[in-house]
Amino acid sequence: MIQFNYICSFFLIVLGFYTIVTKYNLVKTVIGMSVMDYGVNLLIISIGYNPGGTAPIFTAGELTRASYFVDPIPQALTLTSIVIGACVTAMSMSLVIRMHESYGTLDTREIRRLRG
Amino acid sequence: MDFPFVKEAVSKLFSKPSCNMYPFVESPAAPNYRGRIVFHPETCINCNMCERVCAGGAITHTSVKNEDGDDVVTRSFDLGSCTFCNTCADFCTRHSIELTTDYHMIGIEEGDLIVSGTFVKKAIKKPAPKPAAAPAAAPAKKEGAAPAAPEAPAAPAVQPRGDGKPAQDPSKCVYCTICARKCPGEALTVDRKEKIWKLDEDKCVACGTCADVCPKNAIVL
Amino acid sequence: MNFANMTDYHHFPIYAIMVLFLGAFIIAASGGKPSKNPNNPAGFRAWIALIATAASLCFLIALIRPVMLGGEVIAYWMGSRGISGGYAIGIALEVDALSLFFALLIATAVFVSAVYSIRYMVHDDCVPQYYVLYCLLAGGVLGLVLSGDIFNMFVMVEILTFAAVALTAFRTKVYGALEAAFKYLVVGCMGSTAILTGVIMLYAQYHTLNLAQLASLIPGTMNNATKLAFAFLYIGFSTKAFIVPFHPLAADAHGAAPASISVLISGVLTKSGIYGIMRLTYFLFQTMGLGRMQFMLVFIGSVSMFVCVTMALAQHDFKRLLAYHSISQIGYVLAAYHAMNHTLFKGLLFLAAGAVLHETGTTDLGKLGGLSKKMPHTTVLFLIGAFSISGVPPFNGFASKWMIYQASYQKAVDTGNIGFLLVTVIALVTSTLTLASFVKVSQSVFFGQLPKEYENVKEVPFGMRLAMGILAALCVVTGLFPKSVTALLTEPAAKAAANVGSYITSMGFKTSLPAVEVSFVEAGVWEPINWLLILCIALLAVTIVAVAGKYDRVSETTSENVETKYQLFYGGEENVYSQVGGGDLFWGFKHNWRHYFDFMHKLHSGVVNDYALWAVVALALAIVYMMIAL
Amino acid sequence: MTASIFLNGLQYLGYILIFPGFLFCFLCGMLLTGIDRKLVARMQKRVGPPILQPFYDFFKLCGKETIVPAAASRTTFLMAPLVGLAALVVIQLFIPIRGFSAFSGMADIIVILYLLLIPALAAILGAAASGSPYAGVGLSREMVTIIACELPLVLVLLAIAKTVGNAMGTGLCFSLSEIARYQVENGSLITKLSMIPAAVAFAMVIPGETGSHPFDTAEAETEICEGMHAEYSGAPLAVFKLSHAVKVLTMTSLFVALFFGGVGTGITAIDGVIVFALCVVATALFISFVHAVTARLKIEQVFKYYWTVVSGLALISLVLAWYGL
Amino acid sequence: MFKNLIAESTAKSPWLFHINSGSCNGCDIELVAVLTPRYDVERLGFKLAGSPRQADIVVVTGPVTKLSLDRVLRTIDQVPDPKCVVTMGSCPQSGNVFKGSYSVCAPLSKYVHVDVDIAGCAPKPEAIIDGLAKATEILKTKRGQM
Repeated sequence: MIQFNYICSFFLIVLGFYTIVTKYNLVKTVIGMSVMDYGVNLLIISIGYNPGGTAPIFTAGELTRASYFVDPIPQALTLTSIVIGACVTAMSMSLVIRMHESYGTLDTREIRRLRG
Repeated sequence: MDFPFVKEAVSKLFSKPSCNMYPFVESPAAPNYRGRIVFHPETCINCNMCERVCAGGAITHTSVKNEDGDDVVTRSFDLGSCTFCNTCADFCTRHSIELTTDYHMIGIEEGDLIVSGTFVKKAIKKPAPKPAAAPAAAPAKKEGAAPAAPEAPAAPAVQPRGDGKPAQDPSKCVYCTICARKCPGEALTVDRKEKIWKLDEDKCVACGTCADVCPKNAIVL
Repeated sequence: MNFANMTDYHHFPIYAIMVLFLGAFIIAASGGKPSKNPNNPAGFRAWIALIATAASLCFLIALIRPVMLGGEVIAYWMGSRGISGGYAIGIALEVDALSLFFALLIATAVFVSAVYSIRYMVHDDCVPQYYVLYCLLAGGVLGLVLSGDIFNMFVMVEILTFAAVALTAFRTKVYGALEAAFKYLVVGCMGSTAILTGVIMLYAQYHTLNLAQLASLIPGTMNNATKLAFAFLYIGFSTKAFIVPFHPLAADAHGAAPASISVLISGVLTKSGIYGIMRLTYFLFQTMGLGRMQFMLVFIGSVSMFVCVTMALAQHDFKRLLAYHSISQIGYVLAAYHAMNHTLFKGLLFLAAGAVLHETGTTDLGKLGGLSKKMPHTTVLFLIGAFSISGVPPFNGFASKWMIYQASYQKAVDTGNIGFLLVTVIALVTSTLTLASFVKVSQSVFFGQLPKEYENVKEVPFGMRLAMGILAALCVVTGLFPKSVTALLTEPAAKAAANVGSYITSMGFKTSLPAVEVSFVEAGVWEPINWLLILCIALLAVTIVAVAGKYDRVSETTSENVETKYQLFYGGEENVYSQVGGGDLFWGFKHNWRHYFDFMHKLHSGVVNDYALWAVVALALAIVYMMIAL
Repeated sequence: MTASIFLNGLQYLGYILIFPGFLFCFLCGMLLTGIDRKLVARMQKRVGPPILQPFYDFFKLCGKETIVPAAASRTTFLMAPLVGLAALVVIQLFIPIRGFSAFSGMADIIVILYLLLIPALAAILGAAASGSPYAGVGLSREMVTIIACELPLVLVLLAIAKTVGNAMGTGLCFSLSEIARYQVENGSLITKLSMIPAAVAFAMVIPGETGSHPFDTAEAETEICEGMHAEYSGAPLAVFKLSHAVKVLTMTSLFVALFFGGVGTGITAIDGVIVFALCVVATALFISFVHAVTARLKIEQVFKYYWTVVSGLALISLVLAWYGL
Repeated sequence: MFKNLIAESTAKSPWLFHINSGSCNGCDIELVAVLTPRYDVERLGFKLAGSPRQADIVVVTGPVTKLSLDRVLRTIDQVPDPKCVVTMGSCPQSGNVFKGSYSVCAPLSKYVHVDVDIAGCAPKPEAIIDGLAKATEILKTKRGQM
């Protein structure tokens, strides 16, 4: 059933892209970015998943050739990615708040002083 | 794109230039060209008609009394203010002004462009013993029909005054006021209603214009 | 490897990175209270940042001898955890000539910009925080280029994107700063996500994140997933390099950011993207068919060159114009090794723009003018930068562009591919257009009439001039000694880029890739020193004659009205302000291209959704190209 | 040893100052402009100025007062003409005269392409430094003219590089001295089919590069007061006039060197005369004649003309060269 | 010797700058006529310059209207030395038929030193050539004195 994970993550990423491209509200854009991030996180976690594997927590003595566990590296990567995603969301939300203060709107079609 | 001048340019390259090589070769002006003014002071009667008709205000005169009490008149033409329209020459009854074909009119020093002439205008004596110098000189200078006008129509009805100033023949005069309008010195006053013809002798310069213009030849000099 | 000695140069790469992060930490820990000194509101924190960047630069310079000249590849395993069972377990720094080349550029730009910042940022508040972000940005980029681990590259990309976005929005009062930062954040985030996706796809295939190991594993095991990964990585790094179609972000970000940060965005951030793309094409995916890939890069480069230079011609703002030029030059960088010169002259130009902004408070080309009388040094420095970027002979831009023309035409002839010929032509024409737009800038900003409100403008402080002077001197020197510079820096970097085998083996992995011999064939000749010598003799001769012949006969004036005499001639009018400049200076050119310009203007709509759409489309196209062509 | 270095130095100094350098440029350039002015006058059915007229103009201007406007940036304003002139003279040094080149092997055609920008750039900067709005308009037009000329010039030079490279078997040849040597050995390039459109295109570029009719929009004295030179007077203006003269010489001799490099006898002195005669012919045809038969174009027409007609010709030549014709 | 050369050259290459200070265009047409193939003053080295900075001889036509006076004087000031001011036609010398008008400031000689007056309304091209030749001589003298 791991394919379902891949399809889901693909769907999430595309949904994120779709939201960013088509929604003209800044908050929705930020949501789209988060959704896209979650899709990638799901993809990473799924890649490291081994059906039936245990958690990769061992002491040095327990680690043998026969140990069967999920790949720990993607989990570490996901952790990093989640942290980064949270930072990005926080940052973009703070920018959105400041933009709403100075532009008085959240419509991207009106926030286009820089163009050409 | 087309270049209509290609043929032109090539053919001109090998033909003689059409330049007027002026400073090296003299280049006479056209016969009727109106250039530098020549003034003949000896015929001038100081009627100032030229000054009145000059559009550019180029003609001026100064007069100084000499010891005999005569006026020494200097008439000057400022070429730098002249439009070379020839009106002064046209209006000059004595033909003292002439526009020549000379076009070399370059002023560097002050006065280079001033054409002037000086003549003596005899003071008017009340009982005039003889005609004024200027009208007398005129026929001698000008050989032609022009001076004939003042002399020919002298009618017996009224005697000439002898000092060159006009006298009216009331029998012929119709008080049309042409003479008054044409008088350069504004010496004549004519009233059509009252039938008055009056001459201010102090203003009259004895130019003869009135006699020239009179349609009825009612003025004698 | 012996790590007993702490001054062993093998430690230097990590020192170079850590010193910057440490600087960021100390500045952040010292609190945000501004100092009382009006000339340096950040107080000692500015000096910390300066020392950190200088130290980092010194560490990297010390590496020139072993890496550039000795040809060594430094492999540094964090915590001495190296390879176990044929797999890289630890996190590695790998410094070969290519990495060091970029690292040196970055460290130089960062150092110069730090020197500049001290006096430049006096008008701002929250300057201590500025230095925190500054050091983070510098450390992030340096970490990216020195890293030997692809996931670390991603982390560093995120750090630098984050710092760069924050710095872009740093002057929140500046027109459009928030907007620019947000656009950059959205598209940059999409790029980072693409990088992460690419990384994870590679990991899923090869179960390693080490660059060298990936390089040794990928050849021969090419499949669609690898191609997909490459497409994702390529798009991710091109958002960092701002190449077409991501150039509007660069224009926005450069225009809004403080000039010292524009230098970093242009000279450092874009280089990180370029570095990423180079690493990918030449290292990981070399066996995918280098020719096709090069063709794609060169194509994108040419499009970037031309589109951005024409966009620059239409700009009304000094910094936006420079931003578009920056990307236009990145096009050259993609096509060949133009990177070093790009960092130098672009940095110089942005610093000059910053100097103008610092003194006058605007960068609008239509409002400025005649500053050369008030700011002569800045003008000279700007002109050096402008000549360099337009490739006027004795300066460095010419040397590298000249190599580009030779190389691309040689390539066209060798491969018989007429596309490369087109590249040569586009590159040459673009260079003239670049010159045109810098003529526009010099006419609009530095020459012409001085507006009334700038009567009291002064020359910028010495610190800022010093920073510009360093870059200008480097521009001149690298232009005059192109062969030495090539031998010292560029050639090792180029060789290292092509020579994957030794990179892999020095990391302790096995590879079947043969060592590639890179040779530089020059079809033409160019000896700048001799040329300059002749020019100098000629100029000297002319000048002597001129001076002896009282060339400047000002003393002989006989006019009473000296004032009116030395006024400008306006058809006799009084001296009114009448400056010819601004965006429409090259009407004759733009009129013929008006449909193109109208189209481009509509295309660059400024709506963030459109830019995101471009990113998605670019990703889709990249995937399609990879699947079909490779 | 020291003596030979000294002599070598003296020889090079002589090159720079006398033969292909300053004195030669000064005399020949001025003479060419004089001939040009005379010929144009004759084609317009005028007598025209004496052939030595440019010399008179030059010396007269040298004796005039130099006015540096108060609004101008003094150093740039005064140095710009000198830099432009020096750069032009240096280009002249690189152009071979039938195999003889004072500084052979120091530059190739791409360098020449860029060096040709320097005099124009110097003029532009000087104009910008003068602060005059007329100069502003003039420099904008000059820049557009440069952009316009650049594309055909690039295409022509690439075609030459390919043609010579094909013939020499190296595939490519950028070096000027190599091109000259090839022509001396194998006859002029004009004899090749692919080079004929290139020569025509290059000839069309000459009036644009030298800023003569009908492409003199940048210096349109009747509309924008001499454009770039609006504020120049006295000796700096004289130097600009001289630069223009030298540029005529440079462009025509480059044309001769690139397309008629095989003409000559092998004796440098005689070849110099022959080359100069060819330069005169080129000037007469491409500058004087064109001047006489055309009227000034608008700047956007200049651009269009160069990027369509002339570039088209150059492109044909490049395609022909590509297929080895 | 060099000084001599410059003085000689000055006489052989005088460049004109033409100012129209409200002229009726009669004189302007004649001045242009002087440049046509018929008279071709270029054979004497004359040339119309586009900017006063390059001129030796300033030719003023027109009655120097009040609005143009300032401009004329400024332009004449901006001509580098040695220079020569030539008035052409009657208007700038006296005002001609416009004399006495509230809007006419002629003669020009009230404001600047005028070297040569060319009389005529409009002057014949030959007269212009004469006048310019005189102006050239004056230029040469001035050059010699500098």
